[in-house]
Order: sequence, then C-alpha cells, then structure tokens
Amino acid sequence: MPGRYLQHLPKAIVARMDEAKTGLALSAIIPVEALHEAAALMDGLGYFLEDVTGVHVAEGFELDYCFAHWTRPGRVCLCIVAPASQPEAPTISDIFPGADWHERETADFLGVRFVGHPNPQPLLMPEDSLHHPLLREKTDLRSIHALLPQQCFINGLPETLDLPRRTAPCAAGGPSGSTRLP
Amino acid sequence: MSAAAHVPSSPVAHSARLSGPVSHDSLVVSMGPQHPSTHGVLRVVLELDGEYILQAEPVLGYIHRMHEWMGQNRTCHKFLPNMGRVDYLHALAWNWAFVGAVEKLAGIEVPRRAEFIRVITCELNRINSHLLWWGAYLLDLGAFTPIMYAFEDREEIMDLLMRVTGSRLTYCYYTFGGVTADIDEGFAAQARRIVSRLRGRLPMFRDFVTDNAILRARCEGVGHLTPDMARAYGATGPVLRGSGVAYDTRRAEPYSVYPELDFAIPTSDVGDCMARYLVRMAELEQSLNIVEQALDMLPEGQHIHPLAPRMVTLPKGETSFAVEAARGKAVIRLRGDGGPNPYRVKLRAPSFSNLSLFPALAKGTLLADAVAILGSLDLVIPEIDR
Amino acid sequence: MFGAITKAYGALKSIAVGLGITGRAVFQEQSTVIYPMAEVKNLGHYRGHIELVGSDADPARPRCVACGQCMDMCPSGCITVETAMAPAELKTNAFIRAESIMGQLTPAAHFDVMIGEREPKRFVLDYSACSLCGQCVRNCPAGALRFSTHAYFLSRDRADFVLDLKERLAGQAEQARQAEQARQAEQARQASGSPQAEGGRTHE
Amino acid sequence: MSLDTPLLSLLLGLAAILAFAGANGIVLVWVERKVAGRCQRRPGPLHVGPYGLLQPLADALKLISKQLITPRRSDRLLYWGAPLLSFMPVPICFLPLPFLPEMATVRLNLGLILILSFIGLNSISLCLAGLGSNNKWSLLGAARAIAQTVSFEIPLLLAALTAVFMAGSMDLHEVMAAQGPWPWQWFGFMNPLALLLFLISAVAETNRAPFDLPEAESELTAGFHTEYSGMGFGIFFLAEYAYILIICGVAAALFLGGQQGPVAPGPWWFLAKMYALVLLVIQLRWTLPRVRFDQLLNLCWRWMTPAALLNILATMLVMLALKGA
Repeated sequence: MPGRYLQHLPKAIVARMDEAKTGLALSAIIPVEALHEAAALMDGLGYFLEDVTGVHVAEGFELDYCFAHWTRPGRVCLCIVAPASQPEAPTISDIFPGADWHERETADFLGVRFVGHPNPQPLLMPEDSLHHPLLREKTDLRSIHALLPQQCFINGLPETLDLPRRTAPCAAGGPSGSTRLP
Repeated sequence: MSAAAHVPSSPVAHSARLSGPVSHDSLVVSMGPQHPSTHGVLRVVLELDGEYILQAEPVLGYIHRMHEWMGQNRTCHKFLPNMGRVDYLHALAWNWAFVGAVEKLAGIEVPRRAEFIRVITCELNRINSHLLWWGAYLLDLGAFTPIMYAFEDREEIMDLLMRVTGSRLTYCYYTFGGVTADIDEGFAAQARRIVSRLRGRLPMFRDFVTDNAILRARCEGVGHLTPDMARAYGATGPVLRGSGVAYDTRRAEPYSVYPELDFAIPTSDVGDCMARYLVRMAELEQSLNIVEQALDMLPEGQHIHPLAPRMVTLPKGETSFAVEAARGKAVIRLRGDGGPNPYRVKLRAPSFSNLSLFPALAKGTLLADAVAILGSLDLVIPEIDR
Repeated sequence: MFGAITKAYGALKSIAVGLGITGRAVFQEQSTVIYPMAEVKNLGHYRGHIELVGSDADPARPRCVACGQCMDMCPSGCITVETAMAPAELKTNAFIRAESIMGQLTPAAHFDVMIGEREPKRFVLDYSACSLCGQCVRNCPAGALRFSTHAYFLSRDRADFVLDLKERLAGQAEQARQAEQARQAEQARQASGSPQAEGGRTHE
Repeated sequence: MSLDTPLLSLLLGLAAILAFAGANGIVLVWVERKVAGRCQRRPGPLHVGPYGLLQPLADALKLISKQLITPRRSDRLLYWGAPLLSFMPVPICFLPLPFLPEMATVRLNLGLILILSFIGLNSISLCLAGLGSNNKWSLLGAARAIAQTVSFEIPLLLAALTAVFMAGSMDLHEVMAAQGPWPWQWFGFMNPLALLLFLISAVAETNRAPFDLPEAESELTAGFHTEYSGMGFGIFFLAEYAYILIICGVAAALFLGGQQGPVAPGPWWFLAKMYALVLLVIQLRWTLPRVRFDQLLNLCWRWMTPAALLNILATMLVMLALKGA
C-alpha cells in the first residue's frame, strides 16, 4: 500500500523485498528532501516509527527509517543517503515525536545533523564528547550498492507494490485471539 | 520550536538539560542517576511547581556501552554474549533476536526441537521478567513485601534455567542453528511443577496486591496513554497493549513455532498504569499456557542443527528480525558485507521507545504519579543506553 | 452515601485481606537459605569458570592440543595458551579439524591439528574478564574444556582470578590420586579385618 | 505505690520514662525488623545475640560512632535542633499515660490534651529538618509533613473526643475506668468507627506506612532525613518509635479499656493492648503500598473528618437518649 504513494515521490527508488530473507516488505530509497513528506505519508497511513538506523557507507551516511503497522503486515524502510560532504537530514520529530530520541542517538553515533531538531543535545554520549563511535575508517567503508544487493534499484510498478491486506487482524492469530481485560 | 529559540535561557536550564525554558520560581530537581525508583542509572530532570511536574526530561547514557560498535568489530559468535547484557531481565529474548537475525541473513536452519526449547525457555524468562517488574513496581509504590514473594518464584525459574544454560541471569544459551544444550525429562518435569506452582500463586498475588484499594487508587487513571500517542512514540509491548492495541510481535511478525501455539494477547482499553499492570499480570498466565503447550508438543530431534557453522560468515545484504521481549518489540537489524563481522548491528530496544513517552505522560502529574508511571513502563536501563 | 460506604468497606476489606496474607506468612516456613550457616543445595548445575579435562591415559595431562581456538573464540580475550611440543611418545596419527577466523575480515579457515603433537605449556584464564559464555567449551575440537562447579570463589585481589588451569588440573589429579589411595587403604584395612572380602585388588 | 513528694515522683518517673522510651526504641527496632522478615518469609536479624536480639544495640552503637555530617550551606541551628526537638516532647507525652493502676507519673485531668498537643510538635521538627538540610528532596518532605500532620490532627482529635464524651473525662485513668473488663464494654467495641478513625489518623500522625509520605523513599529518596547521618538520624528513629508507642497507648486507653480486662485487670492488660496495636501498625507497613499525597488529604478532609463529625453527633444523640431513658 505505501509503495503506491512512495513511488510518486520525486526520484524515489521503491523496491519490494523478500520478507522472509530481509524482514522488510518494502524498501524505498528516497532523496533527502523527500524524507519529511514521506514520513508524513507514513504517518497518514497509520504506521509507527520503529527505529532509525544510521550506517556509515562510502557514499556518506545511509539513514534507514523503519516503519511498522499495528494491523498491516510488513515493515517498510525509508532510506536516505546524506552525502559525506553534507551530513544533514531533516528531522521528522515533528511528525513522529518518538523520532526525537532516535535522531539524537544517530547524531551521537555518526555525527549526522538533524535540521530543525527541537533538542539537539547528545543523548547517549557525554555532553562534551566530539567522538562519533560508529564512524569508520576510509579503508573500511563499503559502498551502499555492495551492501544492499537485495534491493533492485528500479522503479517498481504500482500493481506489484501493493502489499496484500492480511485477512484477519494481526493480533487474532491464535484460536484464542486477543482477550480484552475489563 | 526553532533551533535558535532553544538556546538555554539560564545556566540552570542548561545544566539540567531540560528542553523547555525553566520558570524562575520553580524547583528543578534531578531524580537519579542514584534514586530508589529509577532502578539503575537513569536520571530524570524534573521541573516542579510544588509537587506538580511542569516538565520532565530523561537523561540517558550512564550505562552506555556502545554494543553496536562492539557488534561491528567482532564476529557474531563473539558478540553473542553481549546480548545477555542488553536486557538482563529478559536476556533470552535478545539472545533470540540476534541469533534469529544472523540465522535469517546467513540462512542457517534451526531444528524443530530447538525452536520449541527456545519458546519454552524464552517464555520462562518472560515470566521471570514480569515477576521482577511486579515486585519492583510495588517497591516504587511503597510496598516492600511483594518483591520478596516474587523472588521466591523467580528463584525456582532461575534454578530451572540454570539447569540448561548454566547461568542465572545473563544467559548466553541460544546459538546459531539451535540451542547450546538439550533439555531432558527432569527439566520438563521441573518446568511443569513450576507452572502449576505459579498458577497457584497468582490468585494470592491478586488478593494481596491487585485488588488492594491503595494500589488501585495509585494506578487507576494515572499516566493515561492514548493509542495515538503510543503510535507517535513507537511504544510497544505491554505499554501499547495496555492502551487497547493487540499488537504482539509473536502474532504480527510470526517467528519460530509461535503460530502453532494457542495463546491470547491480553489488552486493555483503559490505557492507565493499572491497565499496563493488568496486561502484564494476564501475560504471566498466557506465558504459563505457552510453556505447558510447548512442553506437550516438544518433538524429538536435535537441539542444534548438525550443519550449523562454527564460524558464521555473513553474506552481503541486510535483515531485520524482531522478537517480542517482555518489554516490547526487540529488533535486531543486521547488515553483512561478506565478512565474519557484521557491517552494522542495530539494536532496537523497546524500553528506549517506551521511555521516550515519559516526558509527555509525566507532564502535569504529581511527583508520586511520575514514579508510578515510570515504573509502569517497565524500564531496563542497560537496554535503553545499550 | 451508600456508595461511599460500600467503597470504604471494599477498601478496608482489601487491606484486611493483605494483612491476612502477610500475617499468615509470619507463621510459614522461611524460604531463604541462611547462607554461611546453611548449605546452598541447588548448585549442581552451576557453571563456574572453565577448567581443563585430563586425558584418559594420564589425568594430570590435559587433553588440550594447543590449537588456540578457544583463544580465538573468546569474546573477552581472557584465555592465554602458550604452546609447546609434546613429548614424542604421545604423538598419534589422528587429526582433528578446527576452524579459525584467521584475522578479522577473511572467511573462516579450517585447519587440522594432530593429536598429541603439541601441548599447552601454560593455560591461563583471566576469570575476572570472563563472561562465562561458553564459546571456548563448545568450540574446543579436543573436548579439553569444561565448566567447573567452583562456586565459592571469592577474593579481594584481582590477581587471584588469574588461574593457571594446567596447574589446577595437576592439583585436581593429585587430589583424586590421594583420595583413591585413601580409599584403597581403607579397603585394604577392611579386607585384612574380614578375610571374606576380596583382597586381591591391586593398584591400577 | 504512691510516693509522697510530687517532685521525687516526677523525677523518678521521668528517669523511668526515658529509660522506657530508649529501651522501647531498641525493642521495637528489633520487632519491626523481625516482623518484616517473617512477613517476607525470611528470618530477619539473626546473628547478633540470640534471635538477633542484640542487633538494635549493635546498630545503635554504629549510629553513635558514625561521623555527624553537616551539609554545606545548611542552617546549622535548624539542622541540629530538629532531631532534638523531635525527641523532646516524648517524655511529656509519656507522663499522663496510664501504665500503672494507681499512678501516672503526673496525673492530670487534661492528660489527653497534653499528649495530643505535644505530639503535634513532631511535625514541626520534621519541617525544620527538611528546611534546614538545604536539600530539595528534604524540602518536599517537610512540606508534606506539615500538611499531613495538620490535616490528620482533626480526625484524630474528633475521634478521641468521642471516647471522651462517652467517659465524660479527659483523664485517661477515668476514661479507662469508665469501661468494663469485657471487650463489649470497651469504647472501641461500642463505637468501632471512632476506633477505626483514631487508628488511621494515628498511623498518619506518626508518619508510618502507608502514610509515610514525608520520607517516601521511592519518591523523595529519604525525604526530610535525607541528609542526616549517625545519631541525627538515630534520634528521629527513636522518636518515631516512641510516638508510635504513645499513640497506641492512647488508643488502648481510650478504646480498648486500658488496664481493664477479663480475669485479672492490671497494667499487663494495658501493655498487651498497646503492643498489639504497635504490632498492627508495624504489619501494616509491610503489607501496603503508599498512598499518594492528594489522596491522603482527600481521605482526611472528604472522608474522615466528616465521618468523625457525624460519629461524634451520633454518639451525643445516643448518649442523650440513654440518659433520658
């Protein structure tokens, strides 16, 4: 479902993933500028932000925003690449307040700056620390293309991107279903 | 608020790390990092007007160990023991999350018996975790005795888990392709004894604590969490289910043999501390059911796949694997680059998201309520700081 | 008014029930073990620090083939094995297969170790750094390591936790030998007292 | 048993009272810890002396020998005056308690008023301790202590007044004498609501769990005595136990017939009833969670004060009716 919307974002590369292998239903590599819009879109679809993962790659900083849904199966990953020369990304903490801490953590570990963040203090690292522990040596960096062979870097087609709706709600998997406490 | 407006208005605001401006006639107190109710080294900076909380800001990082850096600088086997130290109360869930992620990425098969053993031990560990939460929560609320009763049962379960894992708290039991030791008849018999013993104890817990008028007064209507708010902050686990959302990773992203097991997801629509309390107490019963079923269904076979590699090499690519830990959805995101070390390991800790709710929940409540809310989120600080 | 009375009654009743439960507990058996006076009984499955396993032929000589894999596998780097060539008479023609990571970024490499070719000169465990994960025990190709049940191991000095496991094995073997001797002496005394008992059993 | 010179009697009595208060503190610490242990199915103090009986002595020794630390920028006078002030009223409160049949140390016809007025001083000492420590948690504890004590004095007094009306005297000896030896002749049986209100207020007045809000260690770390070390803390502790005993003694005299009892009336009955109430108070602490501050005040103003007033009215009406009949 989100794929149909996401692929209309300018320059978005949306790929359907093998969920059994990658744990993702949909991966969308989008331009940095489109992140805010895409996050708002995910919010409108009722997804919640699971986490933000920053990876130091040869191209710069790959930031994965993983979203999941309470009733819809499949995890959706929005992926942006902030160039090493300008390690910046727009904050989405105005859309998902929970992103606040995830972004601060990513800023701590990688030194990525989140533009417009309401409280850009270090979260896990000491206040006066200038060290970003997850930065890699240049020789140690891999290209994003080498790291993500599963993503086929082409625009998907709308009909293939529609994820099937689960017939029953996720929760009611077992015969007992869910019990509502008084 | 723009970045410019955020420049701290006074030295107090800066040192206290509060995000909002501090009024000149309010009291700024630092709850923690050594405080009886922050259970570990969490610091919460509070701005108080009398006993009313104007703003609260958790300050993290006191037990930050950079597990993610360790993860990408050692082999999977060497990183595995770290997982018992992330959430030390439900160590097996994190064991499972990491082992599962590596198995998923590297394509390692797990024998069916091992899956059942994992379910049994993981659920026993969940019971243990919930029992400790129960005791510690009552300690937060000023009752000293329940934690002792909880520990009586916890000791039994720890004895049982020590039988196969050798440890009592920070287990390192699951391994890539199975579990490290098989369970025997004695284990099964002891597990059944514990299940029936606990079934007998739960009514006592209910009479002693759950039905207590003071506990009800302290918890009911306190820390009301709406589903919308839970979604905005990414809350999971009993915190989310206490707000009426039946979201459980064991059902939503089925893994292992959970689809074959019959258990319910307790939820409550109320969304206050009492709802979260009741959800956890109901989960205890469900976990007992799961353990019993899994023991009944336990197939013969190997506890570890004979072809399980002694040395895991991660292929290129990435994967996510989520398990339902006692505190919520624990996810390991793993990226391989063809070498034995992961290129990136990301630990998505449920307590991290659940605690990020706290400033919003605590605002406008009394100090005593803040303690009740903090306790009801069931935090494990090493998991938040990682 | 009536509602208030019912509420107050309910509250008081719940408090009375609670008092009943703690009151009963006063007269129940204690559930704690008073540790230094009483023995902790459930340590049968306790997994303490690792120790070396003696070989079948000579219990004082470890089975270890000094392949160094435990060192490789240890997440905390708390094992140090110094290698020496074993006495020639121990050399066999059997090989066991071990795997090593040989550095950080290359895939796992296999290598074969000849049993009895090498032995550990020293086998040192720094227990203060050990996380008891058991990777060394599980991955030992020679089955030369196991967990001890050494539970009451306390010291104020960090240096006391650096254990020479080879020495420990030799000590254990010596203890076992002495215990065996004592047992045999006891048996011999009994045998001489009662002629029916089998007296012909000799040492080894 | 009566001594001729009032001064001698007073001095002897005071000495006896101080000895009793000290010994009582020591014994109650042991009882508290033992009850706590047994409630939690563990042995409690065990190693010092038989059944750990000497443990409180060892603790007292430890407390005495500890360094007294005065926090920087605290108000020294208030800080060190507070523990003394908390213990000072104790001997006065003990004076009118009817320990012996013929003799209270000082027999006053306003004995009850004396006790209840001096017991209120304790809250002032808690307030000073919190204020003087220059610690934010202590300050919160001090604020709580004042509000709590001021509120609960009212139902406490009203409940006591009920018994006073029934007996027609404020002398504890006479209240005692107005009750019969059998439980159904005790005021607590005739008017259980008053007894209940008195007990709840008593627990709140002495800052015991579930109303231990001024110290509330899971919220305020240790509340008003966060900064105290050594005997500063020890005296607060001693005073707390003394107040528990006093208030339970008053309850025993007012509502449980005091020295009156079946078979053989006498001082042992009074002591037995007093200590039974103390045990109840101790067990409450190891059973219940703590109430919240606003709930505590709600309980006082919206439930207990009206109930006590109604109760007093009903008692008067019944007594008038009985008198008329």
